[in-house]
Amino acid sequence: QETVRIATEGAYAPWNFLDDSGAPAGFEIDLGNAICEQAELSCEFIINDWDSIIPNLLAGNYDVIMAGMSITEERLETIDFTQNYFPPDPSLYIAAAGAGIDPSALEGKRVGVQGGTIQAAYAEENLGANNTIVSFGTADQAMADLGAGNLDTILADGAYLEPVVAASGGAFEFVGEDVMIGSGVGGGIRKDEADLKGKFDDALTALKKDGTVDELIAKWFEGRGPYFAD
Amino acid sequence: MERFLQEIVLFAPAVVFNIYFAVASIPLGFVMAIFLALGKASDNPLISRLSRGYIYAFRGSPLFIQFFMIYSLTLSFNLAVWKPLGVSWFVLHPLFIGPLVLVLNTSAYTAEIFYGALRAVPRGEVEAACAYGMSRRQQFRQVVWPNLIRLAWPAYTNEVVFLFHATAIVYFALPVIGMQKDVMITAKELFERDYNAFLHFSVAALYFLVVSLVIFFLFGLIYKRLMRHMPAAPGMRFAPKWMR
Amino acid sequence: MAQATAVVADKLPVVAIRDLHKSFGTLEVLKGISFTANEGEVVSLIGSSGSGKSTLLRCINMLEIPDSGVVSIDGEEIKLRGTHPHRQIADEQQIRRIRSELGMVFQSFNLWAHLTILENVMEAPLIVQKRARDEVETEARAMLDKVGIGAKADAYPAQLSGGQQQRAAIARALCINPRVMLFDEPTSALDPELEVEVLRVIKVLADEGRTMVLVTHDMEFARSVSDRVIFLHKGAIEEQGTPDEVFSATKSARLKQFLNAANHD
Amino acid sequence: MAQATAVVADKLPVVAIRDLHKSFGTLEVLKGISFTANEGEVVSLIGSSGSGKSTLLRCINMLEIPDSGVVSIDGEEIKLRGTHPHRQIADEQQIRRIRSELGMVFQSFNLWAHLTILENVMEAPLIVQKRARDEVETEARAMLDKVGIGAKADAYPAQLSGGQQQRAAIARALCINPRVMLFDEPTSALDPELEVEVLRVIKVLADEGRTMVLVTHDMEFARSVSDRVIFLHKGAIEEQGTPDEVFSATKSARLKQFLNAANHD
Amino acid sequence: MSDDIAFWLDYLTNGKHLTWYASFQFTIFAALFGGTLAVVFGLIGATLKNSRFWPLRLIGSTYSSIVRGVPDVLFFLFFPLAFEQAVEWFLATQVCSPEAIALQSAAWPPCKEANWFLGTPEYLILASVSLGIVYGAFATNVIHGAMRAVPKGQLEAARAYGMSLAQVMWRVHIRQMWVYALPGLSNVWMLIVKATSLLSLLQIADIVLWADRLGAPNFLPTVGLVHEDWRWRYYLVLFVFYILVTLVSEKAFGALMNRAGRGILNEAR
Ligand SMILES: Nc1ncnc2c1ncn2[C@@H]1O[C@H](COP(=O)(O)OP(=O)(O)OP(=O)(O)O)[C@@H](O)[C@H]1O
Ligand SMILES: Nc1ncnc2c1ncn2[C@@H]1O[C@H](COP(=O)(O)OP(=O)(O)OP(=O)(O)O)[C@@H](O)[C@H]1O
Ligand SMILES: [Mg+2]
Ligand SMILES: [Mg+2]
Repeated sequence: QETVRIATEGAYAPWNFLDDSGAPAGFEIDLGNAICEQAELSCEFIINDWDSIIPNLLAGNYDVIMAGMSITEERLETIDFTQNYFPPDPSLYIAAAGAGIDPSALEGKRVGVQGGTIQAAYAEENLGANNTIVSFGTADQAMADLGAGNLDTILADGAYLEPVVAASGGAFEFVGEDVMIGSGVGGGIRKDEADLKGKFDDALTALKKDGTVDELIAKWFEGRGPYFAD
Repeated sequence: MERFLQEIVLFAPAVVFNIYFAVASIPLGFVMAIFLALGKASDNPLISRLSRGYIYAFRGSPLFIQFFMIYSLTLSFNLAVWKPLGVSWFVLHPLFIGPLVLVLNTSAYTAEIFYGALRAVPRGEVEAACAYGMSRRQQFRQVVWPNLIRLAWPAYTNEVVFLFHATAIVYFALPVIGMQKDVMITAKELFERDYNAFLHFSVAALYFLVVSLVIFFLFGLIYKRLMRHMPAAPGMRFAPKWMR
Repeated sequence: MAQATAVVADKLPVVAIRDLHKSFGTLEVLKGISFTANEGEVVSLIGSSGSGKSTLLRCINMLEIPDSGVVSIDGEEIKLRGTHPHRQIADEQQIRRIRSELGMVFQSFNLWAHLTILENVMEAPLIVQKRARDEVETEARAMLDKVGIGAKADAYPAQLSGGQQQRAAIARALCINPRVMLFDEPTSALDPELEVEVLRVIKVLADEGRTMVLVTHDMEFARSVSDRVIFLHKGAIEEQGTPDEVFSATKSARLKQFLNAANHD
Repeated sequence: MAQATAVVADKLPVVAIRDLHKSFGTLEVLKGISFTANEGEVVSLIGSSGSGKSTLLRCINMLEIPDSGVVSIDGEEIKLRGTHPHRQIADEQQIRRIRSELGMVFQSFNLWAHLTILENVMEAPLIVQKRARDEVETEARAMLDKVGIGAKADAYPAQLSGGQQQRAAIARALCINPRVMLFDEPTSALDPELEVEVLRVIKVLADEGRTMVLVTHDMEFARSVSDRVIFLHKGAIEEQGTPDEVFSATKSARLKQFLNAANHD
Repeated sequence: MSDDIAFWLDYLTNGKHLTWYASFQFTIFAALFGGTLAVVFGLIGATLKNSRFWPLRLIGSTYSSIVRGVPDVLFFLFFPLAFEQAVEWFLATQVCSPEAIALQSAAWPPCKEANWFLGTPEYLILASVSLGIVYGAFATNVIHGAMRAVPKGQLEAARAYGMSLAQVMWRVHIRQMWVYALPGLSNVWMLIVKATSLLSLLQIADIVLWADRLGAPNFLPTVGLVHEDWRWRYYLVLFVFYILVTLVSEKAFGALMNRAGRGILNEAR
């Protein structure tokens, strides 16, 4: 049985995180295991920092990235993606409750993003001129700074932020409009690995069909889905 | 070759950040080090213990950890202290907290250098000053300090170069604001784009080397001046004794 | 000893030491030393290596704090406080004033390496005595001429030979116009010719009537220059008197042995 | 000089030096020195500081390579090749053999700091001469007893006083049973009593008839121990002869002045 | 009260924390292996620098000055990547067919077959090697300096007694050299220990990475204990850990120094 190494960040709950036993867990870990079962591969998860996750894929230190990575034109230039396993999802702004932040008229604010994400690129382009864009290594670090009041707002994946806001007991709230960027989340694969991409795509198609993907989405993202049921 | 030249131009704005970090922390670190060194050598056990402990802690732990720790520690005071004072944006800015941590760090290393030099000041010369009735202050100003700075200068030069090298990890530990990127982050991002390690890293290395050489040259000039009373000034040695 | 003091009773005791004790750790180096040096008198300390001569000299200007005992300069007692081992100088003002009355010439010269010879000589008058620069400079140059190294005024100590450095150190001590000169082995480790030069300078000073206490290994010299010679043995005064008494009418067996060795073969 | 050699023509020249020149950079330190030391003879080199005495001594066993000139030990010329400033030892084997015939005692002793006194003395016989350990140890201990520091055999050099170190250095040199002993200022910087001890040891060696070349500042000693005295001045031999000739019937004005200084006042 | 203790005990021994504790092994391995290599490289470098043959001397001094002229982080990141690429390039010349190269669309490696998988163990070894190379340059200087610190008289005495050059070298020079080199080597060791904090930059899940993950604020009960930003507490533990290592190392070197310095020490001071 072929061994496939899957890289994940491990700091982006509920997509992927390190659970109390220190092992990777989360939606993508469950999904990855399901894919591998379906495609009869043996899988192994590797933790890698977000900002070097693509270079290390290229360097061949693992074969697939499943790290809540949105499919974008820019990334498609360097790597391939499987079909998405999470539909296009709006990015959202959050801020401390009652801070009165209005994202449609942001000026002179400190906007936190995770470096190297689609939100970072978006913020740099659309907000960079009038605001300070602060990029962090992980989304959790950005949240820490927001919690400590060092940021006015954070722009990140809705699917990442929703549980946080829900769990924060009113400390954080969503502000402003949703921002649509990206074409859903998929698994990143090197371009020369057409074989592997095929296997993953086939497995995903099957898993979408039998409802596994929706099931997992429902399990990890409360109240989301179903997306892939006919 | 052309690639190489383009690359050099590309890095030029980045190196300004490294130079800024070094320049912002050297003077304060120097002054603080003098007090710490004197503190360590002090007869007062409390002052001596405190200085000793400080020097030990900051020399005994990695700068990388110091950055992380001090940043998150400062962050945890944000709501309670910095925010109400209205200095939050400033205190947590990498361009402030970077030099702050570097000062804390380099002052410990430099203090150890100065302390070593202090103990190496010829006892006889100090005794002579004492025997001629100089006060403590006069002794320090007229005899101890001129000796100390000369003894410490080569090692201090090394420390400055290594402080400059230490600026390379500032942005590995602190958030990056906008386009404010130093040489290392620039090299790393470029590398992550085209995977050409040899080109990007060697340009970064070249910048560090060149600035290091400039520092050696400038400090060497000062050293020559300091040592003009010696018939044959001993050459500057790149002595690794106190390096980070 | 009381006798010796009586002989010169018409002169004032400039340096007076009473029952001085000093230990380093468990090693008792000075075991109760008393002596006086009167105005214009030259007192030589002799004795074998380790007998405590340098330590005694350094106690006079409190570079070493004695464990017990009293040092008086010009009738004024140097104030100390606390008890051994925490004894320390009580009055910073006083000791600085007294020290500037005592010109010390160190065995290893201890010239300030970062200053020129002239600056070395001018340093204490300017910084400690706060005299006017012009006046000090004139005097310093005169002093350098006197010891025969006027031409070297602008050289740094490292550029001078041993004998020249020694003479610069003497000039430095002289320039504060001290009541007393303290010399620690002013001629050791010099070659015979340099030795002669330095000795000549010291003799001139002696003839001028300056009070001096000096430590020396050179018996010939001690004999010819001193008014009084003190032989130290294991931290105590074994014998003292005029040079003739000490060298020709030696009483102590230990001193006899020492002098024999000094005139070896 | 030819005369001096003729006087002792019945003895073999053990050390023969011909027209030795040596410069450091632009400073010419030795300007054509020739002399011989015959079997059993004690030759003293005297002269003021910087006259080149130490350099001459160091040229004998090629610690300094002379610019030109010949050194022969026991009739065998030490082979050098190349010309100044690239002159170097031609035959490593030969020089090592010859060096183990020359026992050098350095001015600053240069005992090996990482070895005990006994190990210091045994090192060269064991390593260079490759003699048996038992035999060497017996001899080394005997040698240490002879110079009076048998009790210090297991101490490290840093634990010894200056005089004791000096004697250990002599024991070390003696233990290779050299044809010639070379001493550089064996008594400088020692106090008079220690000096006497060391001089006593050297005299014993002289009486045993060992060939010796020694540098000294001590005229008394040179006079009493030497068969021949050589006065060096600015890198050249100014005068030489028996001690009586040199000290009592001094010819050179320069030497007279030097001796005057040495017997100062 | 006892509930509290039980709770914290439980928290501090959960799998995540145990993994953190276990990750200290990477740090210790990198320090020990890197340190050993540094001494080896240092001895080689010093020998080159002392060589009579100038090209070797040049290599020795170039190595020690270039490597020291560049920040350790830079070299630390560069070396493993460069080494990997070099190996892959070499493999490529052996195994890649021209078609495969033409097919390759990614920037690197030249072809799929030439790819070299690197996991944590390989990175750990490469990281140690780069520590060895970087600090070997420092050790080179220390050892070279120590060789020169041995008093000339000690060597002259050995020569004067007829020892051969090799005997002088081994019997006197090297033996005394250690005493002068030890303080410097102790410094280099401390530098290496501190440099091990950089392992996470090479994607090794080391103590720093775990401290960051453990300390990061957590909002979701599914992920584990919900807590705010605790990072500085975790970093404080590392801060103290490194200080303790330094303390122990200093003691150890002190003891070593006392042994090596018997006899020489008083003079060396
Ligand atoms: N700072 C010190 N700490 C410990 N012991 C000391 C110190 N200074 C001097 N001694 C010891 O005190 C003794 C007397 O020393 P001192 O220098 O007074 O001797 P000395 O008579 O001047 O001898 P010398 O003629 O060799 O200069 C010696 O045994 C010396 O080792
Ligand atoms: N390695 C060297 N490099 C340059 N100059 C040297 C060196 N060794 C000696 N000299 C110079 O050579 C001259 C003679 O030195 P040497 O040591 O032979 O004198 P000396 O007669 O032994 O004097 P002393 O009695 O002071 O020991 C001195 O002027 C000295 O400065
Ligand atoms: Mg003394
Ligand atoms: Mg000499």
